[in-house]
Amino acid sequence: MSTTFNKRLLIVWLILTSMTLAYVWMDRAVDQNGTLKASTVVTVSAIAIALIKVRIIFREFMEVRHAPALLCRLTDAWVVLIAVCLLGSYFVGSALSG
Amino acid sequence: MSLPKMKTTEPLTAPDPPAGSWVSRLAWNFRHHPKRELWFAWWVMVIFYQLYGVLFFFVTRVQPPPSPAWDTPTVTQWFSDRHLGILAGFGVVFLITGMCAPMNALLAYSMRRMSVSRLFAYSYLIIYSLSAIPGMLVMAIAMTVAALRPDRDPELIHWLYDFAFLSFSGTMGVFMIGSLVWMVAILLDKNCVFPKWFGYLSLCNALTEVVVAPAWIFHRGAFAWNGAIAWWINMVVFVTYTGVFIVLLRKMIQREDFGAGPLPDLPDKGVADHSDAAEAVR
Amino acid sequence: MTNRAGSRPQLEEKLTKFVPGQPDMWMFVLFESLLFTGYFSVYLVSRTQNEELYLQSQAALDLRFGVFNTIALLLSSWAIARCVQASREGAYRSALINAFLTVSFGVVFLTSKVLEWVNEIQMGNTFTSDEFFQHYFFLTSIHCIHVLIGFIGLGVVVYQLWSPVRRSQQLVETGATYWHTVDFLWVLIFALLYVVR
Amino acid sequence: MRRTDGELILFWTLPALAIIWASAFFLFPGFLHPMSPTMSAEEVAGFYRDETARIRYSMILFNWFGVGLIPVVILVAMQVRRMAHRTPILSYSLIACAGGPPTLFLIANMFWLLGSFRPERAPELTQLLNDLAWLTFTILVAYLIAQCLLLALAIYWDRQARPVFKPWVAHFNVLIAVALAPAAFTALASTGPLAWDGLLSFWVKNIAIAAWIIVMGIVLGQTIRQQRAQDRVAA
Repeated sequence: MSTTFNKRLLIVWLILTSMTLAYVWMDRAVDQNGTLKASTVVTVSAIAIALIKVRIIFREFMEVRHAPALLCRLTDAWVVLIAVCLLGSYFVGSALSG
Repeated sequence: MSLPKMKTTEPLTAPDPPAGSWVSRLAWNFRHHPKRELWFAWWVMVIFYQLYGVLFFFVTRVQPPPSPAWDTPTVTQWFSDRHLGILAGFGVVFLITGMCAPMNALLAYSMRRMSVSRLFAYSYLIIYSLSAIPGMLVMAIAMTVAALRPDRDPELIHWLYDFAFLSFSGTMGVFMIGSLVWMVAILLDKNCVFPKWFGYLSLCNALTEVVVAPAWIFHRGAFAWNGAIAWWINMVVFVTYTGVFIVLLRKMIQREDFGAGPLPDLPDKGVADHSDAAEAVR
Repeated sequence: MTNRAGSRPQLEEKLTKFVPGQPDMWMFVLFESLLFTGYFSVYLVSRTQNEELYLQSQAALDLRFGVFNTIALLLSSWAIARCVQASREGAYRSALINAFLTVSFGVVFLTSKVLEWVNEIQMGNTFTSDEFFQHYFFLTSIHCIHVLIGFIGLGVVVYQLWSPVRRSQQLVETGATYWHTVDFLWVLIFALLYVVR
Repeated sequence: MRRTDGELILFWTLPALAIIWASAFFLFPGFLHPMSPTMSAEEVAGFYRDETARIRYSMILFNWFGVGLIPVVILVAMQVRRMAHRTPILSYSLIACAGGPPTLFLIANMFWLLGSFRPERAPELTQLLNDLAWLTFTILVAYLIAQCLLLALAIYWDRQARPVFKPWVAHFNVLIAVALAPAAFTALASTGPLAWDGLLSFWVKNIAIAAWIIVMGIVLGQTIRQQRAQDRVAA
């Protein structure tokens, strides 16, 4: 029992780490000669990847998987809420600055 | 408005409350209600926070705070716009400051009712009694002196303006340590006076006092004394925290049995809660 | 503190749904993440108002520090998750080792964080330099305070696991939940400070 | 039985304190006649230049003994503890009030001393320090009002055969609270009774404080004596 569980945790950790490493590639994807460039694609995908990681941490590490449905839904709602706030402030802010 | 809430608690020893008019019931509650001291302190707290909001936001109009980046003429203009409001409003503030005392006494009492050392109640009482001076009175004094003489050297008025807002926003330690004392008491308590989540909420409140510290450094932006982070978000947390503890203290008074053991649950709660309490006792 | 989860029979625990740790801690997790969402939103809005400045200053950050820190915290999160499972199965020795591993990875994170700060300050980027670094130092240091509080939480976990007379599974899970919160907040901070363009 | 000798010693500091306070009060040149808020910056600066010595020595005296009233208020709080209440809330409230007036008074005291430290500084600055001192001194009623009202409430709620304080003490405290209240609004007027040199904000307020100290001193003395007598009988 315990080994299967721990293997699952290891896989989760590997997924989270590889998602972190994806940032390394993404980081310089739009930059030109070391000058950083603004990019909506990078911003949105960075936030999206971070939120997917957060949800994985919720489900697996924090054991929401085994929790009552209420907590599952609440944490999912929270991820959506954070997504709405972050993307909303990014897009509204961009629209405001023209 | 006060009576339905007062009536819901069951008298422990006193004669039955009269069924008469509003006034006679209030008089009965004042004379005989077994929890009159607790309800008195609770109502003082509620009224104090109401007045506090009204005085700071509507009468004196010094909150939400103006910008620390203003130049001297704008500041003097700001004061002359609010001349009478500041003088009268802070007069009322001076009159009602003492309402903090029963409020802090009630908060200290909540710690006394817990299964923790008296240390917590007394520490909290002293810390929060102290906090009213840098957190409120110094601001009121500085504002009043600034509004007192519109013909004073504008530079001095500007200094008083900084003094007022920085003492108000930048007084952090008393509230932070006070919240942490309360938090530790709640987390250690076995009498279930407050739910544990309120202890964690106290930690959130304590952390907002960390967040306000940059107000001493910045003149503009999110971290200035009127900034989105140092003021607006903190204010939301503070209002939530205050609202929550007012409700929880009310529940505590309703559940109070003047014993030393765990506070009983409210009688009208469901079976599930009773089994929960039984489990907690076990 | 009640010992509910600890006294529950093992079998039942596997079958029924349960909230890990004190439900009260989950209130904290949700409230605190909401608070941080507020900080992040302010950061993102100010960022869009002055994009060039933020991009320029962001170039002074070293992504390697960020990645290393994230992986260190993910490792510590992994270790505390293993600790919770081990302690649930009664393998307290293994649980303790994993708790100490968590603390060590936390210390690694903290050390690397301080080194990064020193590095930035030596390059002349301080709290008062510009708006980007205001947010950078603010978010990283308020997170750091959470890490430090987390050490107190981990101390409680170790204290619980240490002696057979304590071992409240609920408190171990509560501490773990807090530590994971520190972890996922950092995941967000990392993405927002280092990667966002 | 708890020893009450210490309480008696603390109680007898009160007359000594009253004498020191009265002499400091008369020594300070700004109290008789009280300085008017209408004085110009030059007049205020001139006052601090001419009267430097008396301001300094009287305020040093106040600085030494300003907190002397705290033990007396705590004595009152201890008596409240003996009352027939279910909770210690009211004695906690009195303890919470005890530190307030001396702290505010010390702040005012420091502004006066600062003003006299360099009387040759710009008159505008001396006037500012003087304003801060007078305002803080006048509004220290903030805590005293609450203290009197809370004590009155505690006495009204002390329902037992032999109450700790007699009911008239409660009425007296309410009266003092009413007398102190107008001083909170002193900033609204620079002349007339509300001004900080006026009838209400200066004379009524300070006489009320003096009356409170004298009357409560006598009442406390009697109560402590009765308590000791009871304890002796009980022992």
